[in-house]
Amino acid sequence: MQRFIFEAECAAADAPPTSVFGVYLVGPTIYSFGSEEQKRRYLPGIRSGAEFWCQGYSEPEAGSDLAAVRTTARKVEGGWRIAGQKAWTTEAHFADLMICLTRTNTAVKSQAGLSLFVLDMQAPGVTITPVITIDGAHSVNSVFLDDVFVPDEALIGEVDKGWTYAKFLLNHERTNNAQVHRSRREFERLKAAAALCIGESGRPALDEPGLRRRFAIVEQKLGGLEVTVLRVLIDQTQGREPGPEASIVKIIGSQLQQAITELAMDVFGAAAVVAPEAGGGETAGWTERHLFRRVVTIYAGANEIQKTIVARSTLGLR
Amino acid sequence: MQRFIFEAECAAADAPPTSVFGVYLVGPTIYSFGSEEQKRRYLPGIRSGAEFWCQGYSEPEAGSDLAAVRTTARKVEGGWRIAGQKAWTTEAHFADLMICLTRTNTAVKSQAGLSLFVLDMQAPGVTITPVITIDGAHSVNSVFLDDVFVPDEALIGEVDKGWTYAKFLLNHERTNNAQVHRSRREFERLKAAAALCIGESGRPALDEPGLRRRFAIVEQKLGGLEVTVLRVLIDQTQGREPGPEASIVKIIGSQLQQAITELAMDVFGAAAVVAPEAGGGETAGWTERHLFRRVVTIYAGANEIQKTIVARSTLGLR
Amino acid sequence: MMRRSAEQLDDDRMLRESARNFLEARCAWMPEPRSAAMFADWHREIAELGWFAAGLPEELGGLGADSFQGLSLIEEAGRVLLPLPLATDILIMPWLMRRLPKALASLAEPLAAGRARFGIVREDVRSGGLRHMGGKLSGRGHLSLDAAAATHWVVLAGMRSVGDAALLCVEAAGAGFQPVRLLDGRSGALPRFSGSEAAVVLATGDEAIELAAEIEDRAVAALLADAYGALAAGLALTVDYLNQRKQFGQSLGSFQAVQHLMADAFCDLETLRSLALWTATALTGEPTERTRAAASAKIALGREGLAAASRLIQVSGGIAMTEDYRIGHIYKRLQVSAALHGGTESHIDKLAALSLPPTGRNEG
Amino acid sequence: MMRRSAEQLDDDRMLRESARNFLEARCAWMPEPRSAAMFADWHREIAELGWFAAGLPEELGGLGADSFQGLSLIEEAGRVLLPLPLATDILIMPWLMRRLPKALASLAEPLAAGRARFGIVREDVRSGGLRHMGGKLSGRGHLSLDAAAATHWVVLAGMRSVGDAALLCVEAAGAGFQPVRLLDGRSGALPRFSGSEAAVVLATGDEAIELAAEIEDRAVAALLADAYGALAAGLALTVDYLNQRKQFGQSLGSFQAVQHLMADAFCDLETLRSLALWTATALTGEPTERTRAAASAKIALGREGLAAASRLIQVSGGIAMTEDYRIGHIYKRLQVSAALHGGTESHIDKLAALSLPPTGRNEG
Repeated sequence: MQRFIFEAECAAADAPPTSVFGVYLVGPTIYSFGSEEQKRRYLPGIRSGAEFWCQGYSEPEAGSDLAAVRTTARKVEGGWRIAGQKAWTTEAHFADLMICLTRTNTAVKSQAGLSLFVLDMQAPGVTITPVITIDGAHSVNSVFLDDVFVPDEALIGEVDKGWTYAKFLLNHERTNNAQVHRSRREFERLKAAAALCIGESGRPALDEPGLRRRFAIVEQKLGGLEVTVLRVLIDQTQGREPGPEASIVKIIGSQLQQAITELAMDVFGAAAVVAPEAGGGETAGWTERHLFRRVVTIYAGANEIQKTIVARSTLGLR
Repeated sequence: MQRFIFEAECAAADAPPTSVFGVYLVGPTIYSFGSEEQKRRYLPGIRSGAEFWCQGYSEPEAGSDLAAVRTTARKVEGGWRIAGQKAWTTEAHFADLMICLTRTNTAVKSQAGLSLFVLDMQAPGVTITPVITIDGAHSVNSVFLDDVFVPDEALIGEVDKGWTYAKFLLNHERTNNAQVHRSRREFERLKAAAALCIGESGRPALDEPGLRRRFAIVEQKLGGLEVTVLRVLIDQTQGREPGPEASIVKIIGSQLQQAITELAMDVFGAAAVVAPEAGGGETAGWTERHLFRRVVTIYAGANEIQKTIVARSTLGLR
Repeated sequence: MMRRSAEQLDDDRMLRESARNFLEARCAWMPEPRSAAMFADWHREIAELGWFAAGLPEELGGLGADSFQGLSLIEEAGRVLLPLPLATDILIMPWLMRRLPKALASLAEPLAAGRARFGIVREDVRSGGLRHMGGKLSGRGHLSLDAAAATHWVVLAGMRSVGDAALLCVEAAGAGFQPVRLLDGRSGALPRFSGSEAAVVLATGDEAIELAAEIEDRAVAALLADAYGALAAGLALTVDYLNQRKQFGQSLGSFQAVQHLMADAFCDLETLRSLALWTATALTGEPTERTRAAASAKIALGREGLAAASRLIQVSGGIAMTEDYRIGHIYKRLQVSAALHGGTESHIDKLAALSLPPTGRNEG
Repeated sequence: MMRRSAEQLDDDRMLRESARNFLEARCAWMPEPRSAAMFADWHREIAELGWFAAGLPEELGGLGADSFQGLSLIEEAGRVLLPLPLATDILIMPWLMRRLPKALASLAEPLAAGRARFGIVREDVRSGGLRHMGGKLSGRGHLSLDAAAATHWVVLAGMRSVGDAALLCVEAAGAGFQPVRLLDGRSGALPRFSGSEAAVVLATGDEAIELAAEIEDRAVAALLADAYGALAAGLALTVDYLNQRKQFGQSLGSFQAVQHLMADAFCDLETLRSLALWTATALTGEPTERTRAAASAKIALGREGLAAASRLIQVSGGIAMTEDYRIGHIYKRLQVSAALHGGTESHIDKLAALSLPPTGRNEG
């Protein structure tokens, strides 16, 4: 709840987003499952922002299906050797540490036999290759792990229990992925821009009836999502962990994030398809955001996966 | 192609729809698979409209899944005894004859082991029970078949080959189910009504910007469907049977049929939720059509089934 | 809603449970229409349960229950598709009596006892609106869900201008209406006034407009609670059906396409619920926020609500097309609700006007 | 299109196959941007293949090919996301030269040979439009896909009133523009006029308005052919990918949710195709029908087209988010096309005006 208000204020003030992986994902995992030593070592750096984290879950063959993780950790004297490839690793090129999901037991299949490690991005054997995304920008990477050594203390919780911890982390990610504050802020900025921007007919874009209607519908859906997120948070403050209903806010939130930039493209018209170095001004950032925004229905458990979870876990269909 | 023009003219003149099952479904089936004797006996009555047909495919446990048909035909001296229950039988209470899908081989499963018969609705053992639908009307029925005797000549084509014939019939039904002429006619009538009808704000409904936009989008989709149906018909005139692409016109056509009556509900507003005996006037018929219209995405192979067919057969996904 | 005390939450739960028990025992849904005698019995029993008294302030003999409790009763009634309109007597009149005690106090005890029943009459712009001039009321009212069975009408006249605005109370016995049967089997009325009706003026001018706006928003809140109840019950029914019914050798509920349609329906339902909760909270707040919430909720009823009901029909297949199955009736009830108190498109216009910045354009 | 002779159909097929062979051999899509020298080579080779001559009438040295053939070349170029704009030289100029032989005949041979290249400049109402007064052209043009590389510009000025309307031909060498890089990596231009450009008047008044309307509709037909080509190739690529790629132990293509998204994409694609075909047919027909077809098609590009591309991204997952994979580029190309020659919302307005009966309202 406090986080909801904190984020609402941050978004309204256009503060740069805090490091998502550290504060919202790694922090809670270490806090919940890490050793006392790990808490002492890592939590202060997360809180202060001194250490930057990335998330080593996805792999080329394991996107929404984490059970297919192939990166292995092999027990050696005093620690483990990690080998494999991580994909879609956001901000790996800025990160000091990775929370890394690996297979420690190749005998068992699927979810069992996975473990979580803390991995130093400066360690020998770590190679980061940039992946340029649809928006022409570099924020995600492939990370190659070539027999990277991690000490025994790098293991989080117990061996082969990584799936339990990862699921916990993914649930956190989903709630966070509703992105309701960012959407509200973006939407208010879009409204203000649309009131000034002249549409194709020569009227302000916000006077075009079709656009007005679409703005109103986004307003309605965003209003609904804001309350739904609050409902989830109230559940949390009453001591419950985010449950399957968190999947709804990810589905609706991601659709809404896309609806907002789609609307922006129609508000700005031709100006929005001119690449940034030439455009600038009111459309600055919208175009790239719009392109990259296609990812939100794919990552952190594609919406199709989320719907299956809702149907099976929440509704009990079988 | 001639049929396309014929139907366009019929719809434009508000002619009552011709008997769908006889002319478009049973006729082609008997023409293609029936014996010479069957053609002589039944085709003239279909052409003249002297005999009215119903379709006995669906059953309580076999809606979109015809392989689950349980009605059996048991070989007896000089013919067959048919026993079981047919569901969703449109106009059975007016029909002279039924084209009846039955299981003749209970040893094999699913599609194999089905046969098609012509069944006289006046025969002993036929009981028709009306089913009142969501619109409060009676057009569909349950038909109970209590050891109904049909002679050997009633079998269409070969024993246990009924699935092949039924599939042929369903393909015809799908093309027909695009209902593009009916949609065009309905839509033009709705436009005319909306130009006169006063909306909630006191302006003509057709001046409400939200409704104008929705009209334009239906116009665009309907225009697209008209051409798609023409494309399918051109394929047919070039000697090809309606193939899997016919599934698209059913999907799009059914969505459009629903979009038109949904639009009508918003055009007429409160007047449309007043039941017909009191309402009348411009809304007459729209409300019941709107309610019953929910069936078009369900019957003749639910749209979900159609999409699976498109994905597998047309696109080759596996 | 958002932050209720543990005690309040306990009260809420008990109220809801007793309402559900009563409704399921006495008013369980069935496809056949019920008799007028049955309606009268129900209304009497509901009055005895204290549903109409609950929201009245203590000085008028009530319990001072808040809107949440009233809305939860209405939601429960929605679950069984109760054909009896309760919203005005539960959610609107107790509040209006608190706002206008002088004019309405004498009707509080009859309301609580179920002897007085109220109906809301809005003006119908399509047929020229309602005018109150020189003490005479003339014109036609919009389709009203509760005017037919009411003893008193609360009439919203001339609300398009401050000079004409008048909120009135009219004895139904002296007023005329055309009874109509609604799409979902409920009864409605198209009121009309000839100038001879005895009308008590409750408020005029700005005050009338403010009260009318709140009446409309409360009516929307009630429609939403009703729709949510109906849909939530329908969703549960559908889950059971899908897990039972087999096709192609599997339960229907195991098909991914069916699961995703149901997930979509659930998202729709939760959006509806969230906006209903926001509206409920906003009833005690600042008028612009309240109306923005209500407009959002009403749009959700027309869009997400009808979409959810359509999806329930789609996944259920043929059975949902029959008059004997509950899902079709839920769809029809929502269709009626979507048309009452302003249609979806007009609420979209309203929300646009309330939430978009001005552009300096000239409105036609 | 609808009813072509067997001979025509054979011609069509051969033309399309040779175009596809050339484009796949020489201009196959790759993620890296190409050099200006490469563009010049391609343009020369395409001229040698006779693509620009094909549509010219025989008396101007052409083959008299019809719009269908031109559109099939543009569709094939769309399949490889050719970054070279061809539509004006293939589909618009040959037709315009036939319509205005006197003024334009001398440019026919240079067009056919690839020495003359044309760009369309529309006025940009947002920045005050284009005026042609006293022989001087002033104002700003809308974003143009082909003006940057053109030798000649066809300028549509003052088209909002008969008195101001002028269709002009301007030598690009003397005219200024701001070069811009487009979202999808192609180049564009924002033309501007200072009054000193040498402009030949091709038509004025009603004739200019009629010609401009047809130019716009032809430009839309070309955008649609391009979009259809791009999407059809993308759909085929995606089917292959989904059948190969495994998740949860099955091929992605075997999941019902994925199958249904692809079926939806296919429905979108076929709607786009049907409206593209209608527009192509209507190019030779009556102006109102032609513009109605083109408006419908343009709406389909912005709605069904972008929806289909989004669905292809969704089912492909992460890979489609990378710059190295073709599907994202298809999405970007369609996004650019949707913004050119009138956005989706303005075509919705246009289609409403063209297809709805009058109501006697006063337009603001």
